[in-house]
Amino acid sequence: SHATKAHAQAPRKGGRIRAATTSSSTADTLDPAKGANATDYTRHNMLYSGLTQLDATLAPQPALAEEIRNDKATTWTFKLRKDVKFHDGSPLTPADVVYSLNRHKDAATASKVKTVAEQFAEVQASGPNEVQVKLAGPNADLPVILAASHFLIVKDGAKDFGAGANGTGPFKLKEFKPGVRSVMVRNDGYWKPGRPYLDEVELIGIQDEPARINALLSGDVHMVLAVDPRSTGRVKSTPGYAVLETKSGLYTDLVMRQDAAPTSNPDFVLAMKYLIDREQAKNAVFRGFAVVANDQPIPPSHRYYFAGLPQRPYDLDKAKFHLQKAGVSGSVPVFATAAANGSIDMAVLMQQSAQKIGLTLNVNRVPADGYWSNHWMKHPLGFGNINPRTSADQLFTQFFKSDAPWNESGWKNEQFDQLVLAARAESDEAKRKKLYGDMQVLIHEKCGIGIPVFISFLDGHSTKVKGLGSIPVGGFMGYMFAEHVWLDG
Amino acid sequence: MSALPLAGKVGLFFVALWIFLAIFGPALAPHDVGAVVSPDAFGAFSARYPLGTDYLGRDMLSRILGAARFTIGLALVAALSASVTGTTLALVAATAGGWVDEVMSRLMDAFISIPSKMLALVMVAAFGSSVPLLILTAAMSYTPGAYRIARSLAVNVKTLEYVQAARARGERLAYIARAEILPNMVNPMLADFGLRFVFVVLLLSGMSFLGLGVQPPNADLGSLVRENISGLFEGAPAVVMPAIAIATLTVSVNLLIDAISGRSTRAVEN
Amino acid sequence: MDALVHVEGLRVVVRKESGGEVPIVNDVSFSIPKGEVLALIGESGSGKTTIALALLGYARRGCRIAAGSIRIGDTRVLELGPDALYGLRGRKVSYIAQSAAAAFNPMKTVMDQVVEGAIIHRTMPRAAAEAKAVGLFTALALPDPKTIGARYPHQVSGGQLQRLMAAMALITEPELVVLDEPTTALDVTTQIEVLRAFKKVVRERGATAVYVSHDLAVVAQMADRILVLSDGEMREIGPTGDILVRPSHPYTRSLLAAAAPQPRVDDTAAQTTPLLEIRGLVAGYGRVDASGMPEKRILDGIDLTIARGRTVGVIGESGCGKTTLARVVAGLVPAARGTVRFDGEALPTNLKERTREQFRRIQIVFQNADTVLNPAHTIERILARPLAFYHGMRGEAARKRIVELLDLVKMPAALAARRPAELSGGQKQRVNLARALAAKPDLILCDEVTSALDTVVGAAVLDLLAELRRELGVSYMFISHDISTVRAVCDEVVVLYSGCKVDAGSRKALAAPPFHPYADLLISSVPELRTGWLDGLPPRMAVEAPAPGEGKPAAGLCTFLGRCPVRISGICDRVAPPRRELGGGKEILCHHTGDELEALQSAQAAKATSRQRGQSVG
Amino acid sequence: MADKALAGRLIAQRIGLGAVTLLIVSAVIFTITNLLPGDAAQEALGQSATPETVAALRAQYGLDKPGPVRYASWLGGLATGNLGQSFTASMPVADLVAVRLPKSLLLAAVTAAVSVPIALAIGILSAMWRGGALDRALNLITLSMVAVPEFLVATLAVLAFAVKLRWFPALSNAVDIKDAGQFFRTYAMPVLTLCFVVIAQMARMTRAAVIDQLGASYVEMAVLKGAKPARVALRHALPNAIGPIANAVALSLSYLLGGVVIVETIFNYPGLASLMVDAVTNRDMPVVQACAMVFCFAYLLLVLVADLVAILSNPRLRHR
Ligand SMILES: Nc1ncnc2c1ncn2[C@@H]1O[C@H](COP(=O)(O)OP(=O)(O)OP(=O)(O)O)[C@@H](O)[C@H]1O
Ligand SMILES: Nc1ncnc2c1ncn2[C@@H]1O[C@H](COP(=O)(O)OP(=O)(O)OP(=O)(O)O)[C@@H](O)[C@H]1O
Ligand SMILES: [Mg+2]
Ligand SMILES: [Mg+2]
Repeated sequence: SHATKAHAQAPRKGGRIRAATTSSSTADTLDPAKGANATDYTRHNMLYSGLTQLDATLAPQPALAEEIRNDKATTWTFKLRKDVKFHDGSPLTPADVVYSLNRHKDAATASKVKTVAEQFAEVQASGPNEVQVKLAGPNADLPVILAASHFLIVKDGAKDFGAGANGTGPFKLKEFKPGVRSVMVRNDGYWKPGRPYLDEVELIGIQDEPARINALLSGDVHMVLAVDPRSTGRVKSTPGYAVLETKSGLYTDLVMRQDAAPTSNPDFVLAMKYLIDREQAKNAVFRGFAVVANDQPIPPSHRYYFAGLPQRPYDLDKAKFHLQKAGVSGSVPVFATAAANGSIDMAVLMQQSAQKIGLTLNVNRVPADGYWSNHWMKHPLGFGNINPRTSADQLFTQFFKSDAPWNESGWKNEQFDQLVLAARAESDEAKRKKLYGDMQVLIHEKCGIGIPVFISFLDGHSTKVKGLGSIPVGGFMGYMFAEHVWLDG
Repeated sequence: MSALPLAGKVGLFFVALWIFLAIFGPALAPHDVGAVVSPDAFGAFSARYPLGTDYLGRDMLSRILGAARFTIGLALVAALSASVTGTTLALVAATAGGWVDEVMSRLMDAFISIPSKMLALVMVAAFGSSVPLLILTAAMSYTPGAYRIARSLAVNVKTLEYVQAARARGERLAYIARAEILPNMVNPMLADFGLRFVFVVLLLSGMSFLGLGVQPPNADLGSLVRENISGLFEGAPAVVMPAIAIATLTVSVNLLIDAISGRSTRAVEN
Repeated sequence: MDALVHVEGLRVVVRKESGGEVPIVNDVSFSIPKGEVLALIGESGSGKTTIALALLGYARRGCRIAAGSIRIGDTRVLELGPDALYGLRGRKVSYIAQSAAAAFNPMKTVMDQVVEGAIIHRTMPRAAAEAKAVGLFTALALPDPKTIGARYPHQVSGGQLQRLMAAMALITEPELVVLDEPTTALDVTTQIEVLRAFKKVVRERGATAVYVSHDLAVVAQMADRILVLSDGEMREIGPTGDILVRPSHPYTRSLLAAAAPQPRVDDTAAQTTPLLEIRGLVAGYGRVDASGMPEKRILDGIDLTIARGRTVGVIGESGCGKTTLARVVAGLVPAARGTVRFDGEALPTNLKERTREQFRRIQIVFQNADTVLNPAHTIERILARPLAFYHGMRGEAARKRIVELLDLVKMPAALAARRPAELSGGQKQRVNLARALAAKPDLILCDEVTSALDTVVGAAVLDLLAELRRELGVSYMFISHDISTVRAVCDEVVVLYSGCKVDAGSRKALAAPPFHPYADLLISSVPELRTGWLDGLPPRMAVEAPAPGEGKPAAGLCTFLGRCPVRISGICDRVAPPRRELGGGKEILCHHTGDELEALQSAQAAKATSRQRGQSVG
Repeated sequence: MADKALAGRLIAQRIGLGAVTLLIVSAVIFTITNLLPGDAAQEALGQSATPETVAALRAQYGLDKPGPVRYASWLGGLATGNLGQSFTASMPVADLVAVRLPKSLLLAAVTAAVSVPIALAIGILSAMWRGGALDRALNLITLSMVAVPEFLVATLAVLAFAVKLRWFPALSNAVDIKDAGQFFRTYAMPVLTLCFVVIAQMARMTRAAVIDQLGASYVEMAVLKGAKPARVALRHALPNAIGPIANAVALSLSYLLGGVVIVETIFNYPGLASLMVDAVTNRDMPVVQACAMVFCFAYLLLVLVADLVAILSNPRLRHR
């Protein structure tokens, strides 16, 4: 049951690899709850294990929990795997799990998933190696949610993560220098028999993309995250190296605030949506490593994707029509940033199309630095960038529900809210899929979000690295490559 | 100008050329700077796209022509104001001397130690991003250097006897600074300005990168190099051409300056 | 013929900004037999230095040796390639520059620079060279010859530097030595020692030399033959005696005529209302302490009065504080004690409080003409400024006035377009004077205005000053170390010695004893315009000026103590000297009474003259 | 010894002034950073920030206190040699700096060791043959060197020497360096890049300073003594030009600590500059402050040394 297609030849034990992600700073952390970027996720997935784990289809698989039961999707019971040991040798106990889940609710933890954790009404040990989670409301997606790296299990009472990391993951921490590198060595006591294959993994961050590629092609590193689409040709054409594309639900979206002029005008929103040349975005900006999207956040690869929804075309006449109907003219500022992957280029492309229908879009490039706190969702017309969420429910709850903490466009729609709740409680797959379909239609038609394309993750790697596959949470096999891959002799 | 040495003539030619392009470039550009005209990125030299195409498939010639205006305009103004401010303050400090000198020098020292990135960010945050702001920031980050050099020159000249003579004549400090000291430090300051100009040209791209200044679809030459850097490996004109543009521009400016100040020094010597 | 040096039709030109070339030395030919000293004399700017440099195959920036041939021994200098030239300079021909102070590298010890020639030309190993240098130091009568080499130039007095430079030139035993005004920058007491030293070594080593000077009296002592130049043209050449006694060329006659300056004072114009009054002045440099006393005290208790339309001479050796005195009056150096009153009212000693009118009425003509003119400005601009500044004169009027001013100081209007670096030393000095005149001042502080000038131009300048004085009632503080000039132009003379006024009196008082012992030394050191005067002088005891920084005697005591030939041990080195009024406005600072001094000095004078009669027969 | 006393006085005086300058810098930096939008708490939570989480984190970092109070307490800490605690990396600032500073110093030192001699050589040579072909050539070369954007130089270097020739590693994290050879391979390219940036300015200043001296009359005298150009330049002009040259060098070198962000990012070199840039991004003010202090201090030190060199090299100033 594994994410890897290439399981032909037998895995080989041993070897050390060096992997480079996109960033590494003093903000690097060993605390799963604080995980902020690919580097953290990757590191955490090496050091800790979660109750569940996702596969290539983003379906949850049992991990530390060997058996999961639920009652109306509200009360969940996790039966813990026996004789799992922490790196310090102590056994995994329900107390650890209870602590690991509850700490997110404590503001002092500064957990990234505090809002998600709010729904844990009660978490307690319900037996020698059983943990019971009572939810505030039904949520069939809990196992998927718990697969997120933030919910990885730490030792009961663990607070100070500056000192070291004590997890149950495939690797033990050898060295951790924030902003420099982290080195992990194989955990022989890992609970997955035979895993991991590698002796040691060194994780570094290289901000500069060309530098990252050069590091790969000069043999300094075995794997790199986030290859610029324009560099793929170069990597592929170099013997001994390959690019791995992972189609995903990652998107950079045009945010049109519903609480500010002119974007609050439904016709203006439609005009903008028709103004997006998705094919061009896909080809010019992402060199084809993207999937045309349809102004709704569920990617075609997702199991709840609603294929019946007609694709919105690039249609200047319609755009012009709606623009005039909205009665907007003159110039409108649009905010883009390097922090939102591809937003600047997309903005420029839209600017071009807008010219054709007599609308001036002033592109404001603002610093990536501090973008999320200072610009995101603060301008009528701007860009956002949303990482793939493992569960549709999570995505809708966090970004589209009227009371969503990051309701990007400030969109309020009763019907949609009810659908979200309904779907969450629904454990019949077919019905559920239908409900999610309806939500996609609503967003597509009414929400102030324009999603041009779903962006693929591109990893570059030496062909010596075997066992790589795609888990569409992110690059590097959804940041979990370390326990799957091995080095070819 | 006839007396200019060859290097000076070459410099003059390119400077003139670039100024011409800065003024008329956009008018001459075959395409809109933002227009995606070709499906393939990093296109090579071709009849349709003389300087190839950039990472989005935009016409490089048009983009460089557009960028020339920004780079030259901004860098010139910024470097000039940096040098002029620096020199003026230095003259004030040197002629006034005493605590004025002390205070100013300390402030400048402090200024030098403030990271330009932080300065830039604060500027954007405080006043939003605009071209005048970009100039201001660039100027601010290069003024202390100019000040330091100018001051040491001025202090030396000040001790010379012809300055004493002027004081004995009852001249005002302002006149002494302007007429007696300045002319004898203008050559080194010119040379210094030349280098500052180079630095500013290069700084601009960094600033735009931070989101300060020239806004898309426009760009300055440095940013052109930066945004197309991944084309470097296929030797795309999109990287090479703007780089060459920067080189010719900055080098020629310095050659010209050297020639000019060289001439006046020779005049002073014999 | 067996001449060592042969110069034929030498022609040196300078490149103009406009492109063309003008000659600064034209068709000069002469030859020097071995062991002979040829003097080049001529007015400032006549091309002396240029010729001198040409002998080393060198032309200054902007100049070019256009034609002619120079042969030294069997080397044809002008045909040598660069490498051969390196071999010639400092080996076959060596050069002693006009200003030793500038010609020594401030960063290197004297010894390094003296032996450098020998090292460059590998004439001997360093150790040997240093030994030889010490020998030369002794021969040149330098104090503690063993150790002086370890000093840096700024630790050695001007006169000593000049002699060290001689050692530098002689270290490689060159066939020809070129001395360019080696004593012009020195004061007479020092000059004498330097001349003595030069003469001695030149004689002992039988060196062949070219001696550049504009001072006939000096030349008379040094040269076997004299070449007279003006405007870069040869006027005449001949044995020293002949030239001095029966000059054939009118220009030479004018030189001689001007050599013994005529008195230029008519007491008729003299009034007695004081214009400048200095009382108990104390001033100096460096940090001032709580009591306002400067770290480095230069002037001590100076009293001095200049009446309207009168000229007061200030004489004294280099470093005694003459310039400092002028700077105090000009307001450049604050007075620590005492008062300066100008035209009845107290003169603020710091610049800020002075009125523009006060500035205008007091003008200072600085000593170092070559550093006091802004190298970036043209002569025209330099002269235009005071016109505009004080008189608001601009445009055509100003231009006319500038031409007048240049004419007043005997300079062609054409020079107005040049920059200071394109002028000769003397020319700069005159521009410097012209700038002061532009202000139409009441009091001019002349700091060595004529010492860089040849007698003719010098005389002309003195006439000019006298004329201004007659017609406009201008007063002067006339600073100089050349007593003959001072005698010629001053009504009263003040003698400074290391910051103290040691002697003061009218011009007449300066003509005959009694003098303060130092004044006596000064006066008897003035070269006279006849051959053999130098040799006739009685050998003196320690007259060596202390190098800068060397200790003065304890406070209060006579500052001249160390060098005084007539000091009374037990008194002079114990008690501070009294200030004696000798009548006729004459006063001196000495323990000796006027009569004692008179006796001593007239006797000595008698001896000297008699000896010299006995000598200069035939 | 007179020079010792003089140097002593200068140093003492400079230390005083330096302290003042540092104070100014810290105050300015502090105010500036308060002007910066967003704070450590917001940056830490990024996209997932909600008002309450932010508030909680602020309290944790002590950002809820008013600015002056924080500055005061920071100063207090500084007085007791405590640089405070980093917000983002939950460890003492001192530790962070302690890791990076030596690396930065090393890089700067190596670069200086390489670039200064080259720059001086270029400057002196072109001064000796000023106006000549060599002078023009050198001038052109040095100019072209600065004219190429730093990141381009770096990337090209990596492309050529790391990717194509495989001589050097593309990265210079400079961790676990074992032998000299490895040291060389690690530093070769960063140093090369930095030389491109700093040489030009030093070379030109040197040239100017030396030419300035070549006009002096003691130089003319040396020529008349038969000294060859090389001797004239090196033995006579150069010693007199030391002062200005030292200052130029100091200015250029001061760039080598704070100004090398690009090189540090491209070669992944863990130095102070990138630490500071990160810190700014994360609004990790204690770290920013510390770095700024270090840079300012280094700068002042360099300038002081330059002035000392100028004084001690000059006999006039040495023995008064
Ligand atoms: N570098 C130069 N460029 C142009 N003209 C020069 C230069 N040097 C000297 N001159 C001119 O050449 C003439 C002769 O100069 P030189 O120095 O030989 O005179 P001098 O006889 O030595 O005068 P002084 O007695 O004042 O030293 C002067 O008129 C001077 O203006
Ligand atoms: N700016 C200064 N700072 C310190 N000392 C100085 C300064 N200027 C002159 N002196 C010293 O003051 C003393 C008198 O200098 P001053 O120039 O007045 O002598 P002078 O009589 O003019 O000598 P000369 O005849 O050589 O011009 C000298 O010992 C000199 O070294
Ligand atoms: Mg001369
Ligand atoms: Mg003087």
